[in-house]
Amino acid sequence: MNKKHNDEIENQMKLANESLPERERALFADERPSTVEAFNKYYEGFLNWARSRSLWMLAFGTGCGATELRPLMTSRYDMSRYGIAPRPTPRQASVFVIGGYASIKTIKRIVRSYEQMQGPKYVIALGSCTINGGMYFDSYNTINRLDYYIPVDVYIAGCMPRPEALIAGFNRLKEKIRAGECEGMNLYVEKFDWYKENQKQIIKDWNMPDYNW
Amino acid sequence: MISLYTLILGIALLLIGIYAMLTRKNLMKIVIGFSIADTGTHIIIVSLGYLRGKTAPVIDAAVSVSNAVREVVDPVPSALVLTAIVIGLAVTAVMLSFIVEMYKKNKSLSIDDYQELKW
Amino acid sequence: MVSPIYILILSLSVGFLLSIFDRAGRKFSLTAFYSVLTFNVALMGDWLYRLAVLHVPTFVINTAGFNAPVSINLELGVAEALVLFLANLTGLMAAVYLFDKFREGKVSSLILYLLLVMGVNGLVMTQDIFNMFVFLEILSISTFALTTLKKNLKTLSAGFKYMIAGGVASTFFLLGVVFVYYFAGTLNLGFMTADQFSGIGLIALFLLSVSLFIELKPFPANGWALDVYQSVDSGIVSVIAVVNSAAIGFAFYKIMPLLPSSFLTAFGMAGIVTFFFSNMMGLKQENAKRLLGYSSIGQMGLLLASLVFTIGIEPAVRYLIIGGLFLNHLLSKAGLFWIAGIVKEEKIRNWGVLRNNKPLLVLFGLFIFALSGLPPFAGFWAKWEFVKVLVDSKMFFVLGTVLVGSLFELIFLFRWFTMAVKENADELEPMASPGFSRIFPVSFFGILAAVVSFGAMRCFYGSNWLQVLPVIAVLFITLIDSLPSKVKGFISLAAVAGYGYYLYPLLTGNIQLFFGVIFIAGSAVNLISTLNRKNQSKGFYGFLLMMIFSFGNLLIASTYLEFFLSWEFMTLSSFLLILRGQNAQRASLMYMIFSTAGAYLIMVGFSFAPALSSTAALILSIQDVNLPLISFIVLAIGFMIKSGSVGVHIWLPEAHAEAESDVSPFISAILLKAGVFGLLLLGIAYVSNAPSFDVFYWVGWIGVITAIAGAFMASFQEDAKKLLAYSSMSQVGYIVAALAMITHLGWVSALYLAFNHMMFKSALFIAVAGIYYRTRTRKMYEMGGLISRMPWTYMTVLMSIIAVSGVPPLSGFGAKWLIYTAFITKGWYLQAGVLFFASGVSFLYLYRLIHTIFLGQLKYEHQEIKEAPAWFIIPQYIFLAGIMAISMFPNLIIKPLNAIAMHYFDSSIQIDGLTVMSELGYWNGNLVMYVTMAVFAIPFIMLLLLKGKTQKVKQFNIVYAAERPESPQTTHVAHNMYAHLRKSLGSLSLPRVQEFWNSVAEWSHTLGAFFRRVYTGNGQTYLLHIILYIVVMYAVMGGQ
Amino acid sequence: MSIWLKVLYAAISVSVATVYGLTLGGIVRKIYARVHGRFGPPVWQPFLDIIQTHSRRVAVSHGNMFLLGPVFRLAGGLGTYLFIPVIFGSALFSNFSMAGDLLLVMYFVFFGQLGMALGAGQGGHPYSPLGIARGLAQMSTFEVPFSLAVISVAIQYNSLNITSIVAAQQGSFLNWTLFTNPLAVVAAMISLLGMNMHSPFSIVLAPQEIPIGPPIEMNSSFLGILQTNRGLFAAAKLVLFMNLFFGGATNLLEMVAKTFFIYMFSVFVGAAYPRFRPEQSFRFFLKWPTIAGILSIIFIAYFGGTS
Amino acid sequence: MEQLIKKINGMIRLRAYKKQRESLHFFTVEEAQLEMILSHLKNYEGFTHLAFLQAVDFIEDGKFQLTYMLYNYETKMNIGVLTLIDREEAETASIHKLWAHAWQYQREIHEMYGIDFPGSPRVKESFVLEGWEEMPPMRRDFDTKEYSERTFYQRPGRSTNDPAEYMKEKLYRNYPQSPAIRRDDE
Repeated sequence: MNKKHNDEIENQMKLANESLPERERALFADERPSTVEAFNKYYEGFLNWARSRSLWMLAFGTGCGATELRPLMTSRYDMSRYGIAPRPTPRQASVFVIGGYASIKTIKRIVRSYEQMQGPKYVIALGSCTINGGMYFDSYNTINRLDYYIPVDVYIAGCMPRPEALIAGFNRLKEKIRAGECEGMNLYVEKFDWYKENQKQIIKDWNMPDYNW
Repeated sequence: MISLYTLILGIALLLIGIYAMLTRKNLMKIVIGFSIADTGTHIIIVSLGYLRGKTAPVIDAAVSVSNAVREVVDPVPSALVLTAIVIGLAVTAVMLSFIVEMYKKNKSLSIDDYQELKW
Repeated sequence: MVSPIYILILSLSVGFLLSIFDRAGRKFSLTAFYSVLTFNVALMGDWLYRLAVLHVPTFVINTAGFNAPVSINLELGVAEALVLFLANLTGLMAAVYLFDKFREGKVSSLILYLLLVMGVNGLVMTQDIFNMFVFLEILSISTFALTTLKKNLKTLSAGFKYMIAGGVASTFFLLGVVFVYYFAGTLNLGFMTADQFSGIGLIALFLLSVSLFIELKPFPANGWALDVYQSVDSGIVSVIAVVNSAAIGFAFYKIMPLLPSSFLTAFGMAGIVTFFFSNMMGLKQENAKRLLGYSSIGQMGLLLASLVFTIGIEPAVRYLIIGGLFLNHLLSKAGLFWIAGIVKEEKIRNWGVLRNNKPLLVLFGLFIFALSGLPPFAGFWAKWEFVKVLVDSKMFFVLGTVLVGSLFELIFLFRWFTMAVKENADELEPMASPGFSRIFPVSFFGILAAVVSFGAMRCFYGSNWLQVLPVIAVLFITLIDSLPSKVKGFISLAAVAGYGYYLYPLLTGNIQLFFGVIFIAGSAVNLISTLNRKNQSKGFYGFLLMMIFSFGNLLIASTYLEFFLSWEFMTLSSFLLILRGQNAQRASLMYMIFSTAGAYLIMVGFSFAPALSSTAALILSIQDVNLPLISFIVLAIGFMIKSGSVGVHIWLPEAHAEAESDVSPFISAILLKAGVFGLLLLGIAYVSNAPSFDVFYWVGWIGVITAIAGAFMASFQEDAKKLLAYSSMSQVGYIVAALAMITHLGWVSALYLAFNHMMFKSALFIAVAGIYYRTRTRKMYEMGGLISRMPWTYMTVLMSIIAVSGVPPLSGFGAKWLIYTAFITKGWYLQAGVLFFASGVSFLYLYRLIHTIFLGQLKYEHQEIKEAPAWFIIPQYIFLAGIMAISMFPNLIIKPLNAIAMHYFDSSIQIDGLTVMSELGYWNGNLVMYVTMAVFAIPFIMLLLLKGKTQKVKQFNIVYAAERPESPQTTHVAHNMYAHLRKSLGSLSLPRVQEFWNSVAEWSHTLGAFFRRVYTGNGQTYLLHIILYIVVMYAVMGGQ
Repeated sequence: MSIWLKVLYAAISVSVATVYGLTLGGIVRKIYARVHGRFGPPVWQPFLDIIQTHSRRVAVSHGNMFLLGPVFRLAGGLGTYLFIPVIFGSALFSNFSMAGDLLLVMYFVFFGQLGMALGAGQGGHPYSPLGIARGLAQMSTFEVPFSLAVISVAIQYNSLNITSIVAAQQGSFLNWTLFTNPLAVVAAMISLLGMNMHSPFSIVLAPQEIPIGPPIEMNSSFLGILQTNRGLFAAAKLVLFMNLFFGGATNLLEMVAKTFFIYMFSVFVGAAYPRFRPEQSFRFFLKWPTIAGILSIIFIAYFGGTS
Repeated sequence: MEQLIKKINGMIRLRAYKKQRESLHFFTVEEAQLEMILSHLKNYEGFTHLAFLQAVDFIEDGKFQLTYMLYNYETKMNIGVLTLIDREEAETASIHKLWAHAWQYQREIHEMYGIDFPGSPRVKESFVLEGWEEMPPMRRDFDTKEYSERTFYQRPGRSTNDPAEYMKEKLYRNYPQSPAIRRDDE
C-alpha cells in the first residue's frame, strides 16, 4: 500500500518527455530536477569563496561575442590569474558565458548545455543581444531576452563589450557568488515549468527530453 | 639354340602391334594392333621353346612315347601358347563387343571421342 | 576339412550351371549364387581359424595327382587364408550390395561375378606363374565385362581403356612368365630361387614384376583405373579396388622373394611416389568416386611400399603393418565406395544430403577416420609401427613423403567429411532411403572395422581399459543418446567425477596431479556450462567425455604409444566438437590439418626416442630417457602446433571462434594446455639429458613472439571469441616462453600461468558464451552497454581481465612477477622486454573486450535482454572463486608449484610467511591485497561523503557537443577501435602467416592440378604412360 | 612496528605527497604562464579547483562503474605511491614497500588506469573510449622503453628491490644511475614524457579535438577525486624515477629538489614542442627510446657496465 | 566567352545577357530550358562545378529569380544562369541529378523561400530553422518584426531607430535618392 503510494508520487515527479519517440524514452533519464539547498552559512561561505576563485567557463561560443573571450585568455588580459579557466565540457564547467545573440537553433543547445552543467552554475550574458535583442531585435530567429529561457546572473552590455568589460563582469559575478546571490540553479528548478514553456514556445522540434541531465 | 629369327619376328610383331595401338585413332585398328602384339607374344613364347630340328610335342604316330623327350621341342611353351591364344581371343572378343556397344552409343570409332572422363 | 580347391570348382561349376538354374527362375540362380559366395567365406573362415589358431601346417593342393613342379599346385597358408577370407567376404558383401542389380540384370553378370571370385581365389592360392597368368586373365576378363553392369558411354569408354591397359600389362606378364620359364626351367614359384636370374635373366623378372605392378596402378600409369573408379557401379568398383587389388597385390607379394633388392627398392619408391602424388592430386578432386579412386591408388602404393620397406624386420611387426594397412584399406574403401553408390551425388560438395541419414553419416565418418589412420582403427597402429620402422632403417625421405602424402589424404578426406556434415544441402534433392541390401554391407563393414580396431587395441593393451575409455564413453553416450540433454550432462558430470576419483591414486607425481587438476577439475567445472543446452545435442557429450578422458589418459600414459594414442583421441574428439559449430566447416578442417601435422611430428619424434626402461607414467619416466636432438626439435614443433605458437597458430582463432560457444572454453582453457603438457614433458627430458643444440632457446623466442603477435592480433578483432582466442594464443606464448627457460623460476611461473589461464580463460569464454546465448551475436560492435543487463557476467569479465592483465592485486600479477623475475634471472633480457610490450598490448584488447560489450551504449534490441542463464553463471563464479583464492593466498599455488619444480631444479625462491622472495625481489600477495582494499576504501568513502546529490542518469544523457546522440549504434565506439594503432603499427598485425599457409595450400592444389593433367582421358595416352613407365622403371632398375 | 603506526606513517606520507604533487602542478601552471608572458594563476589554484569541484551540490552518475572509476583511479595512485619507499632510510616514508618490489609498482600503475578506463567507458560518451584507446595504445608503447630501462637497472643492481637499488646509488652522485647507466635514463626519461602526457604526447587528453578525453563525463566530486590523484600520482611517478635513476633521497628536501627537477624536464620539453599525432607518437616510442633501452641492456649485460 | 554566349544564343534565345567582368557573366533563360542549358554547360562546355544556387524574391513581379552559379576550372570562368519562376506556384525542376550536392541548396531554398524542387532528396526536411511553422522567412511578404514581437518577449524600455531613416540622416545625406535595386532583364 505504502509502496504503491510512493510509486505514484514518484511517477508524478517524472517528466513526460512526450516529444521523444517511444523507444528513445528509455534512453533518457526522466527525473525532474529538484532544488538543492545551500549548507549552513559559514560552510557555504567558504565554498562560495572557493567557487568564486575557481570559475570554470564553458568554452561554447554561442555568438559573435565569443571572439571577445579569446583575448581574455591571452597574455594581455590573462583571465587565469582570476582563477578562470576554460573547460571543454559542461559537466565540469560552472560558468556559462553566452556570447551574444542567440538564435533559436542555438538556444536549444544553450538549454541543453546549461542543464548539463552541475550546479551551482552561473550564467554571464554578453552583449546587448542577450538583453533585449540588440540589433537583432526584429529578427525572426533570434531571441530578445535570454532570461526568459535560462536564469542569468550577470549581464554585460555593449555591442560588443571589450575584454575589460568582461573582466568587470566576472568580478561582479564573483562578488555575487561570495554574497551567496547566485542561486540560478535553484531558480531554474523552481520556475522549471515556466522556463520550459518559454523554451518550447520557440523551439518547435523539441527532440530531446524535457530536462537534459 | 632357340630360333633367333622367330624371336626377332615375334618382337617385331609385338612392337608393331604396340605402335599401332599408340598411334591409330580408330578403335578397330587399336584392337587389331592389340591382336598383332598378342600374336607377337605368342611367337616369342613358341620360339623360346623351339629347338632346331625337333618336332612338335605331339605324341602320335611320328613320335613315340619312349623317345619323345629326345625328339620333341619343349612342350611347355607350346602348351602355354595354346592357353594364351585362347585367352587373347577372349580378350579380343570382349574388346570388340565393347566397340560395338560404344559405337551404338556414340556413333564414333575414334578414341579421341571417348575421353570425357579425365583428371 | 574341406579342401579349398572346392572354391574354384564350385565357383566354376555353379557359374556354368547358373544359366540353367536361371531357367527355373531367378530365385534359384540367386540362391545358388549367394550360397557359393557364402560357402567361400565360410570355408576360408574355417581355414583361417585352423591355420592361425590351431596352427595347422600350410595346406598344399596338388592338382592332377602329381606333385609340383610337374603339376600345378595351390598353397593355402595363413596369409593366403587371411587375404582370401577378407576378399571373399568383401566379394560376398559386394554381391549383397548388388542384390538389386543382380535380381533385375542378366544372369551373365552372376556368372561373371563368380568367375571373378574364382579368379581371385586362384590367383592368391596358385604357386604356378602361368597359372597365375590364367587366373589373372580370368579375373580381368570377368572384370572387364562386369564394368558394363551399368551400361552407358562412360562405363564403356572407361572399360575399354581398362581393357587396353590390362591387355598390354598381361601381355607383358605373359612375356615375363615365358622368360622366367626360360631361365628357371620351371613355372612353379616354390622351385625358383633368386640366383637363377642373374644378368639378362633379370629382364624376365623385370617383365614379370613390372606388369603385375602396373596392374596395381602406379602413378602415373594409372589413368585407366581412375576412369573405371569414377564411372563404374559402386559395387563392382569396390570389388575392383579392394578384392582385385588385394589378389594382384598378393601375387606381387609372392614373387617378391625372387626380386633383387634394387628392384624392390625401386618398386617401393614407386609405391611411395604413387601414394604421394595420388593424394596430392586428390586435393583437387571434386568427384566423390574419383576421389576415392585416388585414395585407393594411394593406399595401394603405400601398401606396396610397406611390403617392400618392411622386409627383414620382425615378422609380427611386419604383419601388423601390412595387415593393418590392408585391413584398413579394405574395410573403409569398400564401405566408402558403397556409401558413394548410395548417395548418388557425384560432387563431394553435394554430400550434405547424407545428413538425412544419420546412421549412414556415422558410418561415413567411421570409414573416413579409419582411412585417415586415426585411432582406434587399424591404420593407426600400422602407421605408428611403419613410421618406427622407417625411422629405424633411416629412410627419412620415404618417411617424409609418406607423412606429407598422408596429410594430403587426410585433408581431402576430412574436407569431404566436413562438407557432408556442414555444407548447405537445402537445394538438393533429399537422399532416398536405401534398401536393406545396400545398407547391410556398409553397416557390416562399419561394425567389422570397429571390432577389428577394438581387437587391435586389445592385442596391444590387454586389460588396460583406461586407454579404451574414450571410445567406451562415446559408445555409452550413443546408447543413451535419446535422453534429454540435461540428463546426459549430469551423467557426464558424474562420469568425469568418477574418472577423476579413479585417476587420482594413479597420479603419483605432483606434476601429474597439477595437470590433473587443470584437465579434469577444469573440465568438470566447464562441463556445468554445457548443462544449459536445450536441444538434444546428439553425440555432443560422447565426444566431450572422449576428450576429457583423453586428457586424463595423457597424464598416466606410460609408453610413447599410449601417449600418442590419447593425443590422437584428443585431436579427433576435439575436431568433432569443433565441427559441431554452426559455421565451423573451415575452422575444424584447419584444426584437423594442423593437429594431424603436429601429431605426425610427434609420432616421428617418439619414433626417434630410445625405448623406455620404466613402466611409470611417461611424464615421470621421461627424465631417464636420452632423447636425440632430432626428437627434441620435431616434438617441440609438434607440441607447439597444439599450443598455437606463432607460425602454426592459424587454426587457433578459427577453431575457438567457430566452435559452439560452450565448447570454446574447453579448447582454449584445457586443450591448449595439452600442448603445454607436451612441452613440459620435453622440458623434463631436456633437464636431465640436454642435447648439444639449445632447442629451448629458440622455443623461448617463439613463445615470446607468439605472445606479442597474439596480443597484437587480438587487439584488432571484432569478434569477441576471436579476440579471446588470440588472447589465449598470446597467453600460451607466455607459458611456452617461461617453460623454455628450463629454470626453476621459469617453470614455476609457467605452471602458475597455466593454472591461472585455465581459470580466467574458462571464465571469460563461458561469459562470452552466456552473452552469445542472449544476444546471438559475437560481433562486439553489435553489443554495448550490457553492464546494466548482465551485471553478473560483467563482474566475471572484469575480474578475469584484471587477472589476465596482471594488474595487482589479482593472481595475474603473480604470474607477471614470476615471469619477469625468471627472465631477468635467466638472462633473457630482450625477451623480457618483448613480453613487457605484449603485456602492454594486452591492455588494449582487454579493454576493448569489456568496453565494447559491457560499457558504452546499450542497443535498442538489447534493452530487454536478460542475465545469462545460471548454468553459465555458476562455473564462472567457481573459477572466480579460484582466482580470488590464489590472489589472496598465493602460497596456495606457489608452494605446490615450487615443490614440482624443485623436483627438477634447485629452488630459486624462498617463501617466508606470506612473502615470496626471489634472487631479485619479493612479493607479498596477501599484503598487496590488504593494501589495495584499504586504498580502495579510502577514496570510496571520500566520494560517498563529498559527492553531493547524485542523479543516476541513462545512456543518452551525455554531453554530446550540445547535441543529443542520434542512435546507440552511432554513439558506441567499438568498430575498428584501435584504428590509430593499426595506422602506425598495423603492418605487424597483417595476417602474413595466414597468407603463407594460404599460399602453401594454393601451391599444393596447383601442383595437384598440374600433375593430374597427365590423365588426359585418352586411352592411348594411358597406354603410352604404361609403356613409358615400363621403360623408365627398366632404366631405373637397370641402372642399379 | 605496529601496524597502526605504519598506517599513520603512510597517511602522513600520502598527505605530504599529495600536497607536494598539487603544488607542483600549480607551479607548473605558473611557469607555463610566465613562458607565455602571463601572470598566471596562483600556485594554490589546484587546491581551489579541488575544493570547487567537490563543492558542487549535484552530480551525475552513469552507473556503478562510473562511480567507481575515479575511486579506482585514486586507489591506483595511492597504491602506487604506497608501494614505493620514498625516502631512503626513513621509516616514516618507507610506506608499504615490503609488499612488493619494482614490478609491483609498475603493474599497480595500471590498476587506476584500468579502473578509470572502465568508469569512463560506462559514461557512454564516444570520446571517452576514443581517448582511452589512444591512451592505452600510447601506454603500451611508452612502456617498452621504460621496461627496457627497468630491466637494465635490474641487471645493473641485480635487484628489483627499490630500496636496494637506491642503496646501491648512495655515496657519491657519480653512483647515480644517471651516470652509471645513462642510456637507460634516456629511455626512461623519454617515456616519462609519455607517462606525464605532456606534449608532444598529450594527444590522449587533447583538449580541443576530443574534449579532455576519457574523463569527459566526469563531474563534481568524481572530477575532484581525479584531480587529487593527479597530484598524488605525479608525485609517485617522480619519486619512482628519482629512486631508480637519480640516487633516491635521504631526506624530504632532497626528494623535493630532485623530483622538482625531474618534473621540470618534462615541463620544459612540453612547453617547447608541439604535439604528435597518435600514430607518430607510437612510432616514436618504439624507435629512439627503445633503441636506447636495448643499447643500455646490451651495454650493461654484455659489457659489464660500470657498477 | 563571347563565342560561347553566341552559341548558346543560337540554341535558345537568351534574355538579358550581362557581362559583370571578364570572368563573370550572367544570362537569363526560360525556366523550361534551364535544365537543358545547365547540362549542356556541364557536359560540353566544362562548367563542371556548381558554386551555389540561390534565390531572390521579386515580390513586385510575382517572381522568384534563381541563380545557378557555375564555374569552369580550366578557363576559370563563372557563369550565372538565371531563371524566373512563378511566385505563386513556386516550383521548378531539381538539378540534383546534375550536381549531387545541389540537394542541399535546394533544401535551403525550400526552407527559406518555399520553392519546391520535386524529386530532390530530403527537400522537405528543415535545414537551419528546425521546426519552422510559419511562412518561409525570406519571402518578402513575411513580416519579421511582427513575428519577433509576437514570439519573443520584448524587454520594455528599448528605443529603436528605423535603420533606413537613421542611416539616411547619418550617412546618405548626400544621396537623397538611394538607387533602387533593379533586375537586369528589365
